[in-house]
Amino acid sequence: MVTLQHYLILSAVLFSIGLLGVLTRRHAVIVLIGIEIMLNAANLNLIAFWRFGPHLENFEGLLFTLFSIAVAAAEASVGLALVIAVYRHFKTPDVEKMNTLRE
Amino acid sequence: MPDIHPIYLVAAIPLFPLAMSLVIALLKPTRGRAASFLALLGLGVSLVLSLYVLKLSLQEPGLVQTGGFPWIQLGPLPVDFSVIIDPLSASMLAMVTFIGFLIFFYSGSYMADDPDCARFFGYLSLFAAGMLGLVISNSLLLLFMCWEIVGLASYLLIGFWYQKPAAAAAAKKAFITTRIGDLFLFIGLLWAFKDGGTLLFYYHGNGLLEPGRVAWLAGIPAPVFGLSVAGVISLLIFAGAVGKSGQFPLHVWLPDAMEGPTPVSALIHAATMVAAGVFLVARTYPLFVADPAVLTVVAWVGGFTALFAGLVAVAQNDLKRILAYSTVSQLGMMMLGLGVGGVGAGMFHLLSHAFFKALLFLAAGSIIHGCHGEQDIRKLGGVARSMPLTTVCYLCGTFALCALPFGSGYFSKDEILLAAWHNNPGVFVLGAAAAFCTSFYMTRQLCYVFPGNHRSHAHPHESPWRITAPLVVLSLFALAFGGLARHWGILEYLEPGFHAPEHSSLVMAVGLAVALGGILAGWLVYGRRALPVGEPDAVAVTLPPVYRFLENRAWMDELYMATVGRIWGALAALAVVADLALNAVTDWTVLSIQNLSRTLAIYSDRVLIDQWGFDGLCRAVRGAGFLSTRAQNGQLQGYLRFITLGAVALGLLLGWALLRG
Amino acid sequence: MILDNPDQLIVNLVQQGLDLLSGFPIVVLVLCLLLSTVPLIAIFPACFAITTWLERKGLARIQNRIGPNRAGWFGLLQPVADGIKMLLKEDIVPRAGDQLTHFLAPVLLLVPAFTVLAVLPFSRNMTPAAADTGVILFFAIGSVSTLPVFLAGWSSHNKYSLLGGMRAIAQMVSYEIPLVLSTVTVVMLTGSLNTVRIVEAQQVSSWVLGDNAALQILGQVLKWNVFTPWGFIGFLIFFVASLAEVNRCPFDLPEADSEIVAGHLTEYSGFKYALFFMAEYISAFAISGLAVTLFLGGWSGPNIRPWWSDDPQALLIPGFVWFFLKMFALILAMIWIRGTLPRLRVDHLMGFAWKFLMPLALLNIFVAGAYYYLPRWIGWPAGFVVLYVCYEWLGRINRGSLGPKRTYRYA
Amino acid sequence: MNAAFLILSLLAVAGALLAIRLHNLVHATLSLMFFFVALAGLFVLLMAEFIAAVQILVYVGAVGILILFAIMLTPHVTGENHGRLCSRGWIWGLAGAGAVFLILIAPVLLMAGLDTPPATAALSPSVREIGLVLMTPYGIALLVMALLLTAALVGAVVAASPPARDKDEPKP
Repeated sequence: MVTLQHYLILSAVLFSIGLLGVLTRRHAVIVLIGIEIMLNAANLNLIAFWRFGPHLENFEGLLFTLFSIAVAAAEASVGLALVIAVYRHFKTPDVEKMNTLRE
Repeated sequence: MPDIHPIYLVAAIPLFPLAMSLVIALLKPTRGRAASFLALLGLGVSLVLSLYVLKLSLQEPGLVQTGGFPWIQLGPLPVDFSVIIDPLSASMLAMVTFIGFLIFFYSGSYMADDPDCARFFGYLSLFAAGMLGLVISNSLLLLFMCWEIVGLASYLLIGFWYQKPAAAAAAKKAFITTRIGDLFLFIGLLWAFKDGGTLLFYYHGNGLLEPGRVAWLAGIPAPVFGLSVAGVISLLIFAGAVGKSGQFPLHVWLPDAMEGPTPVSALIHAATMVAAGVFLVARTYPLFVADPAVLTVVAWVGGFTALFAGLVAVAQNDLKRILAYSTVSQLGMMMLGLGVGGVGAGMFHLLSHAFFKALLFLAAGSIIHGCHGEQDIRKLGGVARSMPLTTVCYLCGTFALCALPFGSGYFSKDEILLAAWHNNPGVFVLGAAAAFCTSFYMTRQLCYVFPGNHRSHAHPHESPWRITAPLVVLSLFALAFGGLARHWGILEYLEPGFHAPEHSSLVMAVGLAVALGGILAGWLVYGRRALPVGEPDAVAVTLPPVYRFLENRAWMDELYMATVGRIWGALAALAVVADLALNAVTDWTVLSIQNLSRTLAIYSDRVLIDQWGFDGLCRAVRGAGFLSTRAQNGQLQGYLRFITLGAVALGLLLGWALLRG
Repeated sequence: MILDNPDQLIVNLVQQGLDLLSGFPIVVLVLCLLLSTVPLIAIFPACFAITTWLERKGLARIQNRIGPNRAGWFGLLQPVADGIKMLLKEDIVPRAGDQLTHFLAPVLLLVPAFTVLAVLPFSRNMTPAAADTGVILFFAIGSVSTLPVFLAGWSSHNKYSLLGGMRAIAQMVSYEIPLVLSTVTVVMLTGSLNTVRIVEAQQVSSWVLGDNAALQILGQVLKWNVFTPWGFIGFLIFFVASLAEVNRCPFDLPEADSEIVAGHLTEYSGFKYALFFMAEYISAFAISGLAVTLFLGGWSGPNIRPWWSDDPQALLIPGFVWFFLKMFALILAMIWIRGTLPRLRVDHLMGFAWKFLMPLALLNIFVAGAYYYLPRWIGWPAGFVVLYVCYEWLGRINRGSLGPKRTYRYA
Repeated sequence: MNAAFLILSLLAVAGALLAIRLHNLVHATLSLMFFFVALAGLFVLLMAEFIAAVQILVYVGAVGILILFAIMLTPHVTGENHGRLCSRGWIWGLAGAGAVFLILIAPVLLMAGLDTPPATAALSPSVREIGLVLMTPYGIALLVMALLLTAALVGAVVAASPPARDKDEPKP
């Protein structure tokens, strides 16, 4: 039987993988990929708590996830636009080299 | 029409101008005629509906009907959109659409040569929609939204000729100044929602303005001024009205707003929008009544504004600016009326003022139009000969404004003065003095503009019929409206349960005396002989300091520059100083460390060559610097790792707290 | 009697067959799975074969040629010949290309193309997956098909391919917006995302269940969404956007042969190429099927009750006949358009989606909302008038972005 | 049920790991898409069909494609990302991620009552029910979301559009 514990472990693993990507990768796009993975892991958590929680009829987890997906879509679009803008400025997608605030 | 519930009609009234503003914005008609036709069409439908609603309301004077639908749910509290029919909204609807229609008609000719005519009518329609929505709204939130739409339209229209720097600055000034009042209004709104639990005015006995809820609000003590919550909310609402209606000390934007096209001045900054503040107070009057102290504040602010603006108007030379100060003064009069006499007196003066002030502005526009854009009264003159029809209309407007017997202003101002006499003699004195000023500056203006010869080289000519026709219609109203409305019992209609204060011949005599006295004084000072070009003003000759004080509008703008502007500047300067100081400190630290290490290095070089102290000290200093720069290295992921560290620390703390129990 | 309801003949036969096996639930389960997938996998490739022949014949007639006429009667065996040829061809993979994704792309493209067929109601009780989220599921899975097209272009390591892939992404993402917005009207007025409910809402059930044959026929036709103002405009938007969504002419820029060889298909040959080809056609079937479901009444059509039957639900002509007839009518329209219209320029393509179709679809939503609340006799003409005015107005606004009118001296 | 969960979770973990591990950016994005799809499958297992559909529509159909588009607009058209994959100090990142993992996993393993079977629901909630809840008590959140998306749209356009050039300069 699959229980809440399994889902929580899975989402913890996924979240950590995403965090690892954010913290250790040089390429800005992979950093964004890591953020997406983290957001999805959080969504999984929300849905799992809703499914195993006592109030199935309230849909709170579902709606929260829905909003979080919308926010994530906005975040991805702005994030990628920033990656492009930053690339145009620094001529590199490497986050290590984006270390100045001026020219 | 009879089978449609009137509430739907009322809700539809603002939609027509709104739709037309959208259509004009989308179609962008290149010909001004098409845009003016569309705008007139939209407002015309609204006018017909409004008159129908007014008829319904007049047939059944006590009629109050509301209707709406829930918009959003905030926790347990619904926020509704709702509209209302009652005498207040019905009379305002009819006034706004009627005057608006005439002014739209007038603008069609006045603005015909402007290349941006379509934009003008789009804004104007938007304004009409906002104003009508404001009038019919039964919810403080909807009212606030329309209030802001109206403010936006006013901003856009003042800055309509945005190429002129003065117009752009005036638009900004109007927007920002009214925003101060709006902030207070918004706080009041939130407070009303918090303590009142609803934003609807009337809702089956549970509305904000209905006796039960008012008594409840009046029973809660507020943490400020020793007022009740009802008092504080009404004070905040009044602050909003002060901003919108140009009351002292937020009146500074209104005279500057005359930079907009003249029809805009007539419609927005004389007849309707600036009256919105007065209307708001009249609408929320039950809250004001709950705490009498607030009404006293309203009366005094109104009375002071009336006198102050009237005095300032005496020393202005711009045709429209004099009228603008006159508007401020009359708005103060309305507030005074609300403060001492109740809804009936204030609203009656609002309605009659709307007619004659719109008339005066439109006639002024006609004069300016005929004199090729000349606005300085010292350079105008002899208009009576070249523009006879406009002159007659202007005289009608002046007749009403000066409250001469049987004009519109006579009846409404008389009510206010009578109420003031009975309730608050101090304010009565202010009001009477303001009335004197009114007659005086109007006479001064007439003496400059109409008799004699032209003082400049322009050749004035009478305006076309599309401009003069609205003037004639409005003249009839300016002359007859007050008397007829009083005769038919407008006060009882506007304020059910109104009982007229005891009639006093003394008050009547005083009112007549100040009106005639002002005219007489004006005639003695200015009217006895022709005023030649370039001669200094008679008042300026006899009372130079007073004149200078008034000419510069009591230095209010300079005062604001010196206080608010100065404070802002000081804050900015302080920030610069702080920045420099910080820089100096850091520079000094770095330099001293550098110097210290250098001296030490030299010293050790000489004395303790190749000793551990030399290398060690340098390395320690470098290391410390290195460590501190490492924290600010611009490495994104470095920061992220620190954030992670923080998150881990928080997690551990949480776990520790949980384990502790 | 099983012949009482010819419409449900197949369904009832299957049901009785499964009833015989009710002792073996696992067998029933497997059979159910097979029965809802195998027909799709069998029928639609067959339709694909017929359509290739139809298209070549039709185009040939439009261009005053004869078309395939060697293999079989009227060239009917041409698809078979083509298939054999494709199978026997050498499969070439560019050496610099990405081997894995090059192989994965055609396979991945087929998956969504077939999967979306599952939500289409082919007839009463013949919906492979009657999900509550039907329409959104269709678009969700359909949106995946952008990815393999891009992968095909990218993995070929060829600039024409890559350009084709990029064009495909831009085009498909842009046209998905008017596509979905035009469906919103139907979903809004039906109050359901379920495709079966949407089809049922397009029938006047009291007339269909009644005894009057004329009313039965009318009841199955009159309430189609395409006969309402919003439905008509919605259908047009949907159809145009679906042309772009499946890269059909005049929106076939990703594979524009005069500009970028064959776009993302340049480096494909043999059977992989055939798979692409098939996936494209099956997507076209699927999206036409959805258009039929949403706007053209789905399986309902001018139909009467068989005279020998007492069952009020019975229908003489099976629903799927109507469904396929309407679907093929749309496919023929696509072929006709391909034979008639030249290809768009790429900036016009984007401008058309964002500046014309999207605003029109948004306005359409408002019109649909007003239509719902107004009495029919006002809403119907007023809707058409408003939408026509909007159409003209958008056209006038967009005329500026077309550039100066070109003249061709010798053409 | 068990097998489906196992397969999908393995797919998800593998997809996520490959997404941050692969050198080739396009391959990484592709495996991210597999991760998204696997997660949608898990949502279906959790009876959130609608969310699964939205997940595929938004993540696979839009976000993934957007990432590919962004990669194509940077110099890595071939997707090859030569050179070091990891940034300097990656070991600290690894330690941080490990620590976060431990903190997340500890309560899951230690707390009681997490291994209860789910409450039995006959069906996943219908779209109509979700829609009603979304429009009434969550109406204000929906409005805020609309505002946010509009702001994001404008922000993305502004951020990604090239800096304005001078009017005098001729257009390329």
